[in-house]
Amino acid sequence: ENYPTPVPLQDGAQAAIDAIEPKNDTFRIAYMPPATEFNYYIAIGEGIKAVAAEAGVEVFMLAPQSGADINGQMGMIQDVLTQDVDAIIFGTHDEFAAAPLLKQAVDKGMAVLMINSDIPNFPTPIHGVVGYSQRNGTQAIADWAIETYGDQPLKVGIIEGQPGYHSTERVGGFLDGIEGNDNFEVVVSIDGKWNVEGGNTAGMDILQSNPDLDMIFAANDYMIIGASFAAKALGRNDIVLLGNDGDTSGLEEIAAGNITATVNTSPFLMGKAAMHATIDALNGSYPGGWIETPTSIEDKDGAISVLQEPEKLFPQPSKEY
Amino acid sequence: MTPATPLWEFVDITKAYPGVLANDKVCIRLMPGSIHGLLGENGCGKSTMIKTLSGVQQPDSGQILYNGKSVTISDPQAARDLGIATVFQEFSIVPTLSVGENIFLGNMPRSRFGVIDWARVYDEAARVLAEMDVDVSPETITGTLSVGEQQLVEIAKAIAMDARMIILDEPTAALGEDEIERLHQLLRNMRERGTAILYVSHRLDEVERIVDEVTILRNGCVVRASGETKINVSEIVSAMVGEDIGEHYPKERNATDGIVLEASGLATKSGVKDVSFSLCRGEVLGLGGVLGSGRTEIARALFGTDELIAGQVTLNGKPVHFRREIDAIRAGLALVPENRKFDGLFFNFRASGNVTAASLGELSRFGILNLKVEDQATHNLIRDLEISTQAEEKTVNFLSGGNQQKIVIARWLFSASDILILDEPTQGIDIGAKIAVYKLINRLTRAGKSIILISSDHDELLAMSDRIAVVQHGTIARTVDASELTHDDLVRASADIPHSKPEEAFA
Amino acid sequence: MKRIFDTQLIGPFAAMVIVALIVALTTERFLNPGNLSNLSLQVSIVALIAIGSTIVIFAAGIDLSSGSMVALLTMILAQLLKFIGIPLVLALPLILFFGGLLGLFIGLITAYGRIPSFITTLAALIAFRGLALTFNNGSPIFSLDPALEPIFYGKLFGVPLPFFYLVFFYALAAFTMNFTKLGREIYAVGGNPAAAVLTGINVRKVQTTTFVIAGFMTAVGAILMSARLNSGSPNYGQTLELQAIAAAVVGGASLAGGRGNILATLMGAMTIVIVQNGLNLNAAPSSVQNIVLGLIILLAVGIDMWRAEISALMGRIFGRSSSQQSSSIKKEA
Amino acid sequence: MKRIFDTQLIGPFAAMVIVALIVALTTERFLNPGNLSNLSLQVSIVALIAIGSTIVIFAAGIDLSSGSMVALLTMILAQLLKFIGIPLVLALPLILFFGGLLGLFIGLITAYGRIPSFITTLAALIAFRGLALTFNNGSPIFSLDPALEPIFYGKLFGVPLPFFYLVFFYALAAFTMNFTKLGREIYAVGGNPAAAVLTGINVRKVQTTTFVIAGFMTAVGAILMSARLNSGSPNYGQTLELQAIAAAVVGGASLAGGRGNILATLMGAMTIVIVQNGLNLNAAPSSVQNIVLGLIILLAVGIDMWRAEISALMGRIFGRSSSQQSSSIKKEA
Ligand SMILES: Nc1ncnc2c1ncn2[C@@H]1O[C@H](COP(=O)(O)OP(=O)(O)OP(=O)(O)O)[C@@H](O)[C@H]1O
Ligand SMILES: Nc1ncnc2c1ncn2[C@@H]1O[C@H](COP(=O)(O)OP(=O)(O)OP(=O)(O)O)[C@@H](O)[C@H]1O
Ligand SMILES: [Mg+2]
Ligand SMILES: [Mg+2]
Repeated sequence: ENYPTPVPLQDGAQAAIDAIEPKNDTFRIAYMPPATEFNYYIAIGEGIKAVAAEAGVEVFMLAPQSGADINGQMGMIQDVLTQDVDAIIFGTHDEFAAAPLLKQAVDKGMAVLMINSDIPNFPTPIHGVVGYSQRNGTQAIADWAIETYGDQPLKVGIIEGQPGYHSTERVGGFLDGIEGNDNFEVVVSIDGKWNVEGGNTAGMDILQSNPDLDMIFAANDYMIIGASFAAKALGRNDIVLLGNDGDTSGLEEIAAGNITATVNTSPFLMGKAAMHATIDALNGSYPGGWIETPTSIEDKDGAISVLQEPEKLFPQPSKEY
Repeated sequence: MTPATPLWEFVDITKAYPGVLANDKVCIRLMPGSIHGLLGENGCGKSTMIKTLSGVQQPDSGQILYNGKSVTISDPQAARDLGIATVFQEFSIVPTLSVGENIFLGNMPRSRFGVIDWARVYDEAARVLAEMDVDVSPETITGTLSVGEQQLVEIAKAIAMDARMIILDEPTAALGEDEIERLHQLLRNMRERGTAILYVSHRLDEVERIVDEVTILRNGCVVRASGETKINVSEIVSAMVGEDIGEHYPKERNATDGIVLEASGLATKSGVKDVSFSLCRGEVLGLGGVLGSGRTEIARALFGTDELIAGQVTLNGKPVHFRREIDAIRAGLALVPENRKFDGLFFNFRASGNVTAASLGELSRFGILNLKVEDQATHNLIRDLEISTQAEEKTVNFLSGGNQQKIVIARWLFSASDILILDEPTQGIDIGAKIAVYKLINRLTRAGKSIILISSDHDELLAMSDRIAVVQHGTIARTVDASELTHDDLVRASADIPHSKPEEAFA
Repeated sequence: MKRIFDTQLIGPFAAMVIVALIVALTTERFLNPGNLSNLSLQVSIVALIAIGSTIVIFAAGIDLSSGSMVALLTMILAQLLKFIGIPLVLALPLILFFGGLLGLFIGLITAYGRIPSFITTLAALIAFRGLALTFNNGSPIFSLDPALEPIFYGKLFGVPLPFFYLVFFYALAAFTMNFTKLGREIYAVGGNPAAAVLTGINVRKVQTTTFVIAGFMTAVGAILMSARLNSGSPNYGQTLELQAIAAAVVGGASLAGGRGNILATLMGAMTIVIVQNGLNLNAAPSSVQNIVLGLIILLAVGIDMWRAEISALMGRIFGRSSSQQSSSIKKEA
Repeated sequence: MKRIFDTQLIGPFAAMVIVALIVALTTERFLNPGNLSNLSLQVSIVALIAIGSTIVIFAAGIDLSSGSMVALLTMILAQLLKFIGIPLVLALPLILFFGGLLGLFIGLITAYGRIPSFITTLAALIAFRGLALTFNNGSPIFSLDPALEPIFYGKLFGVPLPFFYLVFFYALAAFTMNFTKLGREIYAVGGNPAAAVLTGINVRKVQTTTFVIAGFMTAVGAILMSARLNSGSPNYGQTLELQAIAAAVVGGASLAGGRGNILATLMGAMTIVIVQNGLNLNAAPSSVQNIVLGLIILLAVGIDMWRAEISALMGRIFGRSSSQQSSSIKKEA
């Protein structure tokens, strides 16, 4: 199979698959991530494109540059609505803003799938959701950390993303994971704005205000990469650095020993799964529901073995492993 | 109205700025139907007084009586309501708005619902302009007019108010002889109708012609109240300066026969046509003409600012071609522009930066400035030209107009220029400073330098020039010896301009 | 009427039409009625905010604060509706009032504190975003009120409501600028503040008023933003101030102040949005959109600046001397 | 020396010291040597870029493009190092050259196209970010070169290298502004461009030069940014242009041009960074940082503007008449 069996969405959140009416003989599909600034969504897009090329369907990506530009994304969805598009694969930082527009898309007979999400109850019925469980992923890395380092007291710093669903879920998953373990003490938690620069600044600041920190968890790989430079600058080579995503550069940093571990969520594979599901939906062979894509925790050895399969990665690793 | 009661009486008006007591217990009485001159050196407090009278600022102490009753003039609108119209020294037109709007700025005719009545704005503006015999459409954007025309719009603003008192602070600084005469006629007509007029000017010849009584200020105090001075240039001058200054135009003749600069057939896109003249070593060549005749443009053409489309400039027998100002400067030319505020001074610099601005190349080696030389040279020039020594320490915005003008000229002394073009060099500066400029001209010519003097002050032009070129419509109509020309000749040359109408228009 | 629809509109109007023609040639989807009605939605927020930005520019000021102010106001609106529970009909006027109030603060500090507006609004740009972050721990607030959405998405006679807001506010602004005392005072203050003082115009009051107008129009934009996204967020409106200024500038407003036509700003905003729409319809990446927008700004101002040269060139090309003089005013530097 | 360390530095220096004292009182971690050496890291990028922004301001221009230019240059550097495989020693001078070249473009369009620098650099702000996105599908490029990091993190005699860059470039800038023909011409152009033309100064060339300097210094900042994060990204440097302008303004540079001391900008940048550091050390949320930064900008400019009033007030309070006249320049409106 091309993707795991879908789990039904919550009551009232599932749009009818048989109401989908493709207009074009060659399917025209819009991929609309929240922003182009994240490699992660580009990697998903590459997975989507790979399947599209195999299946001979037309796909195009449309997204604002900044993830904060929700108004811009809504404008783009609106522009797409007036075009003869057969399906929309979207991801958004504001599901409530997108809901009225996506409702129109569903009403027009387009297939609508959400990517990189685990929301089983999107505010308006849509056809499918593809993604990993945000909470489970980071909870797993917390479990892994307890297993690996949990035998002595640890002071933990957290670098959150900008406030929102993704940040809440990922940080929440990590906190769930360490809850009840007396050795883990979260002493500081600040915003790293999802990017390297923000992660670097945040890392600098928390290491300065808490020189005795033992571990930093960041809600994505970019921020932990940024924080790793801060740790290096302050001569803290002993600190445990944990991320989330499985971004190629994150994996390479792990392989190089600069970062300890991450949650590998295989965005490229997620994109492939989403595209397969979308084509199936247009052909009426997809039952609808949430497709949970798998995650794994990768430390140095794991990262190297993932990097040894470059065909499942985007962007490509900078060297052969 | 009995002439004995003043329309306005200003009693013991005092106004201080940080560090300066600009007006110290100044008293002035303005009678209806009388033109009252307010005179004094630069910085003696004339404009300060006028701003107080116009409600722009409040006096620190003192009393204002209107028809014998005490009033406060809280803001310019209040002044307007009391029938005061003012033409300020600083340009107070808005260049981006139309002439009509400027004339009614602050009180545009409006319909019952507060909506601006544009038809009336333009009709009434046209009426006022016609009354003043100014040939400008009220719908023109004011910024596109010449400086002189803008000044006339400024005056039209005051006329349009039909005020009972009109204050004019150096209204003629940007005007030519022709316009000045028309303005004077207009003021005489207003005087006839019983308007009180307060008049400020550094052109004492015109003061003599029009003013009925004078009040003279020095250092913020009244030194001669109304009626204490005869309306006579020398009396006024000695009262202003506090001493007798002798000859007003201390002309030295230093002209030789050696031609240093020759222009033949110059033409530019800015309206200069077929301009030819020659300039001798040590000579002062005056350019006379009416406002807008193109004297400034001739200067710009010579200096490389405006591109020549025809003609040739020859310097010491060699043809030269100035593509930019720096070429002209290197060849020994200098331009003291007509508006020192906008084109001349760097208000962010002290004297030194202003003096050396045109010679930075000579002052530096490998791009590094020799600041010692700069300081020393500035110090010497300040001493030689008797510039206020404050200029060494403070930025030049704190200096009086005369000192500022001397600093602009000092710039070209420092650059050792051989040919100086002085465009209205005495505009807006007091008689003492004027004489200092004249002496400077003598010093320069004595040293073998040549001067092109542009001036709208005919007496000054006639007295200080060796020869005079009469400029009309961008070209030189004739060049004659200054002694062969009279004031009337110049006025007549001025009157020969197509759009100007006969003077009866004012009657 | 002649006053409002004057020659200053020809350039921006021509630009808009040319851009629309080009886009229409590249994709037939552009002239689709659905897409056209979309345009009025797309342009509405930035065009409404640009009214305020333009009026501030007319008075020779600049407003960099509107983007952050949108964020702050959407958060306040969200707070009012969701956590304080104030009904919508009351919350909306309150937001308009707050917008005017924030503008008033900025205006007072600028005009009476004699601080350049670039500085005050730069400070506000930074501080307002900080203030927006103090609400709800800096997290967006979602699903504010079902009655909010129709404000943006609603239609009247099949025409989207934002179209009517545009017509209403631009008509009001054009009337104010051309036929009221305030409008002329704004131009006078922008053209020569010293002269305005001497003629008895209360320059500081006029400057302050322009910022109050800008704050108010920003509040209108913030309400539409909240309605469109049914949420408030401290991240909304980033770079919106630059888009609004770009609209004014593409419409030909001179940053030196004193002149310009408010309706040209609408055309400037339309031009920008049509280009973005065209690029979206052709699925151009956001990189291209940025590059094109940058070039449009340059071109629009360039054409305005070089009008004299261009018309001279045209004259030479088409063999007739251009008799009309440039209306651009030489500014004293 | 007296020329460089003039009275204009007293205000910004006092501000910096006062702020540092306050921060030192709130947390003992501030005076920790590690933290102090960190400050030079924190301030370095923005302070180096601010040299260019300030010099542009001295010539009465404004540069809004530096933040986006940093993004573009880090992407070009990343491309050169990672995908084209040019060695570091060659790539770095190339980046400096590109920075100067971009500045040259902006300068030429501004000066010779007679377009206000606010507009050209606004267009560049937008377009450069778009250009940055055209590289590598708009994705960041990581792990450029191991030799890159020491450029930022390296130390000499235990002092971070960025400290030396600051000393070098500020010394050079102070020398240029105070002792060279170019420096004098920049002030002259900023003070009165019309007068500068008539004194034979090539105003357009000087204006262009200021943008070349700004582009070069931005490239220096971009190299440090890349070294700091060992990567290039189209998202780097957002709002950096505003921070650089804020540093200049807090240091007392007048946006009207013509005056200011370049060293004051360093103090302005330090003041801002000390405040941010102090807030970080006290774990203040970013909302507070924004609000405080906004207030600092306002206060710094306010104090500068109201110097006359404040000294008069002080005089009255301390019973002596303030004999010193205000040195603030009355600008013609
Ligand atoms: N706004 C101001 N602030 C501080 N000082 C001022 C101000 N305006 C004028 N002064 C000073 O007050 C004094 C009187 O100036 P004022 O402009 O009244 O002179 P004036 O007689 O009009 O001179 P002029 O003939 O040059 O026009 C001068 O010393 C001047 O420098
Ligand atoms: N900014 C401008 N735009 C258009 N025309 C102008 C402008 N300034 C001046 N002119 C025109 O150029 C001519 C010269 O104007 P100006 O008043 O400067 O005369 P001028 O040459 O200085 O005269 P003068 O002989 O008094 O020195 C006039 O015809 C005037 O209308
Ligand atoms: Mg005066
Ligand atoms: Mg002239």
